[in-house]
Amino acid sequence: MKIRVQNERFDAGAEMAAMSQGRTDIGALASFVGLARDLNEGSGVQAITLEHYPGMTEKALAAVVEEAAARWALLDVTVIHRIGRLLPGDPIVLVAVASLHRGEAFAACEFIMDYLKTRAPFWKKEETPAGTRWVEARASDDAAAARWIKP
Amino acid sequence: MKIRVQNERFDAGAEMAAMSQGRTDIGALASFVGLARDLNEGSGVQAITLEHYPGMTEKALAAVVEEAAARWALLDVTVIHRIGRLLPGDPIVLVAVASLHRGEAFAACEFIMDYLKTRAPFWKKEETPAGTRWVEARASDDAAAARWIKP
Amino acid sequence: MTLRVLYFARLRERFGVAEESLAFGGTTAADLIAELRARGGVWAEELAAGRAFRVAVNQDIVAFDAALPDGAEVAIFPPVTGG
Amino acid sequence: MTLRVLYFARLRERFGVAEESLAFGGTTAADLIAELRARGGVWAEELAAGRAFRVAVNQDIVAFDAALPDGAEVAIFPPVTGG
Repeated sequence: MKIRVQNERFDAGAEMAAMSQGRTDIGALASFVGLARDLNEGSGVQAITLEHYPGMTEKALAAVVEEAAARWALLDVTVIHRIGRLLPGDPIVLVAVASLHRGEAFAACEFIMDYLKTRAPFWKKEETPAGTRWVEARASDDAAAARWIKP
Repeated sequence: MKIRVQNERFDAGAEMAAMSQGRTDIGALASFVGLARDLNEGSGVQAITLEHYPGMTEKALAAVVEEAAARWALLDVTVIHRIGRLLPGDPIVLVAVASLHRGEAFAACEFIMDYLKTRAPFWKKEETPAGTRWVEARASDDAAAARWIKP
Repeated sequence: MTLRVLYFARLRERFGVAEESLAFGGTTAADLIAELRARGGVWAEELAAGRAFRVAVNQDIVAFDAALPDGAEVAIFPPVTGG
Repeated sequence: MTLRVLYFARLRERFGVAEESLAFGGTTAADLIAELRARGGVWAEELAAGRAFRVAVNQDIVAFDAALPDGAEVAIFPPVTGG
């Protein structure tokens, strides 16, 4: 398991390759990369700045990964989230999950993203032609996370 | 859209990087890599050989990708499937989907894998200590594909 | 009519043939299967009712009641196992 | 008791403070919020009932009725928007 919060760009391909390197037991590797877009809520975005809560961020990400590992049989997980100022096209977040079978890898990867989106203390500020603005939380993200609540 | 059937190893990271290279409109990149495992159905696997139906394979993969593009708003899709003899740890298949938002990217990526598993004419033969054997189709793969049938 | 018939994977191996040209007097995929089954031996065994196999006509999987056009490329193969 | 109180993102900017040490006579997170709200101005505005914000105690998000231990690190911030 690898969890990182960093300013530096990451190489999603290298991270995924490192997870399967030297192993022959992984059957499925699902991954997600979230990227900064040049458009959000109908206006151009020139850059975003990600603020976080040092200490809690790592703790919250570890808790999300632990919960995924308790739900599905996972062989390895990598989560990398960037902070600081990013430009459109820059990768923001990587979640990669290795498992025996694809069903578990897909489910755990999407679960980690949905929980990260609602539980990890990151905040995005956008630079637009009309000035800077804090991104508002989306009800659709709460709904996505709520799908995983067990009855 | 890129669809390839090839003997050669692919570089999942390079393929994903190529999809987002020079673009600033992609918000989500979901991917799946299927790898050859050293164990299947309780016995060791020394190698697998993938046979396919040249011509129909490409046609079936294109049809699956087209169906995904009709269901979700996709910005780009890459599907690469290898044929020939592979060793445990070798990547077999890559499906990568770029979209605006993560929900569509995850859904389309999993849909393409589920349909590929039941519709694309590939067959796996395993080399085990007890000899070679053709892999049997799994009912769980049919069930996974059936989830996507619209009412 | 004349058909080009292809076999893949386990069926190709068991039949010992990858491809053949066939003069066909029937109409549907089911007729073709019945004709092949009548060859007996591994043909009767692998294509028996209840065995899982698929038929593609001109590279599209079809139902067994599909009519076969003259000159069609017909492929018979086990359920697929790629990915 | 003494609390270390942190503010993030929009709240940090609007309050003009990232962190403060606070002598606190109340018991729960809700008591703390009421005390901060009583400062008026942007405090009353941003922490008004119905505004969306979260409270974490020692780096875990808590419900507003959670008791605050002495010396706690309490953080108040908007709903998160990472990923």
